[in-house]
Amino acid sequence: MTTTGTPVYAQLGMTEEEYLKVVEILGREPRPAELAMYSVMWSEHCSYKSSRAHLRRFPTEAPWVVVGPGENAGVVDIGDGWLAAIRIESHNHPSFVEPYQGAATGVGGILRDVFTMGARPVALWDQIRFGPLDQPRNRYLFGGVVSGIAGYGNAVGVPTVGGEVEFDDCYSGNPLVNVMCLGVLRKEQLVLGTAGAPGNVAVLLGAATGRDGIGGASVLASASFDESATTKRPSVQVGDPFEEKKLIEACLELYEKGLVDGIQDLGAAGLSCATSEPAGRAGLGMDVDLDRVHLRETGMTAPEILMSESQERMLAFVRPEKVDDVLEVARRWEIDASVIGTVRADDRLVVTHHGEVVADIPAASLSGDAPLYHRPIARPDWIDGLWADPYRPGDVLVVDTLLRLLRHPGVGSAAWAYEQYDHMLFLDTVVGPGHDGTLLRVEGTKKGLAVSTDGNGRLCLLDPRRGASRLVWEAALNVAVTGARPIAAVDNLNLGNPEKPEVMWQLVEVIEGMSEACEALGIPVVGGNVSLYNETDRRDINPTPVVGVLGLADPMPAPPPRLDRARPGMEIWLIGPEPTDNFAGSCLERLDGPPRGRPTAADPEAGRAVIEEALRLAHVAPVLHDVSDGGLAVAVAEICIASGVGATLEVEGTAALFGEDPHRFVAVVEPGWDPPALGRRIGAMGGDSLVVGGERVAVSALADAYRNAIPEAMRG
Amino acid sequence: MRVAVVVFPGTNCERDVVRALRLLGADPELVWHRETDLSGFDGVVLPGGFAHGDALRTGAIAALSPIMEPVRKMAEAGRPVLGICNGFQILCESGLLPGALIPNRDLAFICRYVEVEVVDDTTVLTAAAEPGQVLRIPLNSYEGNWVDPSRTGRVVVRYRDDPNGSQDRAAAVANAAGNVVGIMPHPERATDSLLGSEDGLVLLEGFVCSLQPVRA
Amino acid sequence: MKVRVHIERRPEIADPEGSTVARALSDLGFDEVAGVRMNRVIDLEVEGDDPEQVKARVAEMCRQLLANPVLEDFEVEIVG
Amino acid sequence: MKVRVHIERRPEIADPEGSTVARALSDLGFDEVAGVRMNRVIDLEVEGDDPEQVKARVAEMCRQLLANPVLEDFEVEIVG
Ligand SMILES: Nc1ncnc2c1ncn2[C@@H]1O[C@H](COP(=O)(O)OP(=O)(O)O)[C@@H](O)[C@H]1O
Ligand SMILES: [Mg+2]
Repeated sequence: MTTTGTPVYAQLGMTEEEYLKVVEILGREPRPAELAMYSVMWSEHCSYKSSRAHLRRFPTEAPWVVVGPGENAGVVDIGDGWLAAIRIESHNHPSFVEPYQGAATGVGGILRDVFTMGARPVALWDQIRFGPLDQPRNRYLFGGVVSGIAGYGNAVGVPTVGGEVEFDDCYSGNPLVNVMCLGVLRKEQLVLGTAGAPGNVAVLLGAATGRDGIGGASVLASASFDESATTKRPSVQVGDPFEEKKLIEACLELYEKGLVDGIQDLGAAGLSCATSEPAGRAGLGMDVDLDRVHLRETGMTAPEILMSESQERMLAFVRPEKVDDVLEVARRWEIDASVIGTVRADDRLVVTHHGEVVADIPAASLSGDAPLYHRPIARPDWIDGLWADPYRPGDVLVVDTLLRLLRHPGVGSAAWAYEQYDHMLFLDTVVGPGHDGTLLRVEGTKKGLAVSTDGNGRLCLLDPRRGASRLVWEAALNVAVTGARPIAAVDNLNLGNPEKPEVMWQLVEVIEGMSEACEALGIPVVGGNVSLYNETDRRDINPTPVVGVLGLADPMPAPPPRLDRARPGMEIWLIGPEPTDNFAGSCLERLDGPPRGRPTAADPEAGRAVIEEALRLAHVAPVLHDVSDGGLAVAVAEICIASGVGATLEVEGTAALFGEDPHRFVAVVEPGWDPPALGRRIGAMGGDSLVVGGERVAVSALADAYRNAIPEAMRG
Repeated sequence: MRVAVVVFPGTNCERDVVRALRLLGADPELVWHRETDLSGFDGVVLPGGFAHGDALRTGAIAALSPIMEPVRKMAEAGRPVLGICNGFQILCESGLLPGALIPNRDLAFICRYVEVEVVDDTTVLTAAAEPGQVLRIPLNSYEGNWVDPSRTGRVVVRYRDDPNGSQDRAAAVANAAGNVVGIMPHPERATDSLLGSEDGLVLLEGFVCSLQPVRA
Repeated sequence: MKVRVHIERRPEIADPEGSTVARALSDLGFDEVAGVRMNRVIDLEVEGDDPEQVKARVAEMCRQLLANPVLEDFEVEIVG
Repeated sequence: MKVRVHIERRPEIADPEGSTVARALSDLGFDEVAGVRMNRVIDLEVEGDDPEQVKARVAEMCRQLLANPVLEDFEVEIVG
């Protein structure tokens, strides 16, 4: 089976060994459609073949976990009959090819992962990383991605309530676009991605199938970029938020009326995945008739239909007697629906096209028998050199340093991005973008759900284990300062080429660090995503895991702490351990040059104590703000800017002001309060300037630097 | 007081509007855009969102929906008709309000609080407000830039600064009779101090008060 | 029959997209650009044999939906 | 010189807006419409005397900014 000398399996990105494994499973040479299905399902993106063995390390259990990793989204019990569903996903490679559509379809995909579970999606977050904005190409990518997220999220009608924006050289040829979605549902509405029982009918709902992304997301995200990437582009997927909105409402009605046994979204690997996975999970098979799939283009071949990554499609599994009701719901919401198959009692997935069998394979083998690699792992030798040579800033000019930090697009306000996102829809965003964690109220209850996501490629480059652990602690504290107790984590592991032993080492270390922190916090990992091959011209990105922590506030503090609630006369307190003079991976170090040194490790005992204190103070203090990027000076400046009030800080020294050691937060309180054991008073609010270390700067100057950081950089 | 809250495919603020109207004691009900009858309703709201995905022009396809016939009849009968954001766009496209809405001057979606000033209190939306009253309300739109070559629109609420290039800084526009009003910022999003502002209440109150049956 | 509809924004109506593109072009060093207007073309595949009749029907579509008389003028052209 | 740029979405790329408009037309009773694609036209006023040179410059503008090469094809025409 060769065309231009290269065997077809190789053109589809398969190795010879993998091909031989298919032959072994089938006991014969695969038909073209079968080969297509195995190739997409066994791609890195869909099969996690390099990472799967290591992901088992994550703690995934807790009494409140309803659905852990393995389904479309993780689901946790938040009490009184309510569940929360959460998932994070990357769209890095598609966003590089076409930033608007890449980001837009990323949003569409993560929404489907959540409403597949029976949940109404209530909020989105985006974590996006680009090369420096002094390069026009990076401005184009950043602008395109933000409009793509806005264009899709706003129109589909789910608020985008937070996220992260970061800039670093290592993302210039490979931006990172991660998106996360939270959904809420009643217990009895939970639906799983299962085919249910033999005789069930498979109904394909939503957009027509075209040649979008053939060999797209899955193959694209499983190979590196090089010069030829621009010429070998698959046909780009185009998102249609209007179709998705109708699909959400139609599916929620199907669940409410109990019309489906199971449902699966069509994402990467399209129909191949949506038919085989639910059948495999149920231990069953399926007959699929491709002639009944509603198509957008003529002349599509069976492999094309099976691999198509057309957006806004769902496959519902329905008892025969309920099919008419399902079609009626679809008709009312003005979406297309086709009956395309029937669940079989045996384990075969049998696909026909033009009356001919084009595939006849064990359904479970597409995911169950996927290759599992134990790739070589090696600690990079350059890391000791970095550790040996830490950055030592000595004394710095406080105001000048503070302004330079605030002007950095990675530290300055992200309002340029989030003011393009509708973050207020649904009237539940109690603490929105621009604060630490996002806090959403759960309508009809006294509960609040808080979410924070954190990533930091510099920390994780220097020490992937310590770095990843600190991300979990930081996200957990961000959630706690809104008054919510951390209950679960999701993660998106963005790394380089796993065929390099150093990258595999980073992967394993990151997983270890995250696992340690989650165990210390007692929170399970309920889902995630792995994005490998983030490299350009052989240069890997910094290992950039992104951690999302979900917290539950019950009851929610009303009003909760917010950055804009500080008033003149209030006292400023700092809670948490004294900082060391370690600047490895910090923003101050970034002003000076590349990362070096070894970051401070998290301290689980201190971390837990500080989180408990935050949970208590959230019901008392008008402002709680965690100390992270840029250290204490930036944290206090952000409070001054948001509240429009000056402050006097009785703190001196570079480490105390700009150090980023973990487990610290600022509380702004009325004088005469009941002081916490872990805290000390460091100043007071008042006036219209920030006074610190014998220097003074107007709040308006701080605000200017902070608010103009990104707009200025975008003007080029 | 029964209020029809119309849902087009792609509408997304309908539940928020229902929540806010309930807060004020009205009795809102979701009505699908294919309905052809609104008898029994005292007023109608076209909520925000992206009806028909904003295909072609924002509001263009929705303006031809079956529901717009009874909406037109209500408007002609002097009943309160309110369009918020996308609803404003639909009212313009259907000719119930003059002008049209085009993309924001800076070509970016805007989601933030803006300050607006009530300049005319003789409409169903502004009946409970004072002229000169300043309100802080979220703006949330891409096509919020109102143009009216005919210059027949009555501007009833004005932006204090100029966020999007709208003609006469118009944030809300009424027909001559004052019973049909379109507003670009979202009063229903400013109905709870926990979320940042209650300034939208005075507008929705005016609307709810105007629902009283007209004397024959 | 292939029908092309040109929809042109009336000259007196502002064109924020056009101005933004004009600015971006000059930022890129294309100083010779004196003005930009962004317009739409809608390509339709319409069944029918009589070009005049098809044209009339499409003009009707324009009046009802495709063009907004407040903002736009339209022109219908049979292209194949 | 008046230059017109036609920008057309590649045929294999989905056009959700076109499909929505097609559906709306059929709802209005225009059953003869078999397909709709939404495209763009950009009208530029460009300074210059040599049509070939102007055309080349505008093609360069298309490559750099006006058209999205991943999704669209473009064509430059001197119209006056
Ligand atoms: N880094 C990770 N940590 C925990 N779970 C993960 C991780 N990566 C993937 N998973 C889980 O593996 C499952 C399969 O993921 P994936 O194939 O990407 O799902 P989908 O097909 O819905 O995109 C999901 O349940 C996901 O949560
Ligand atoms: Mg999925």
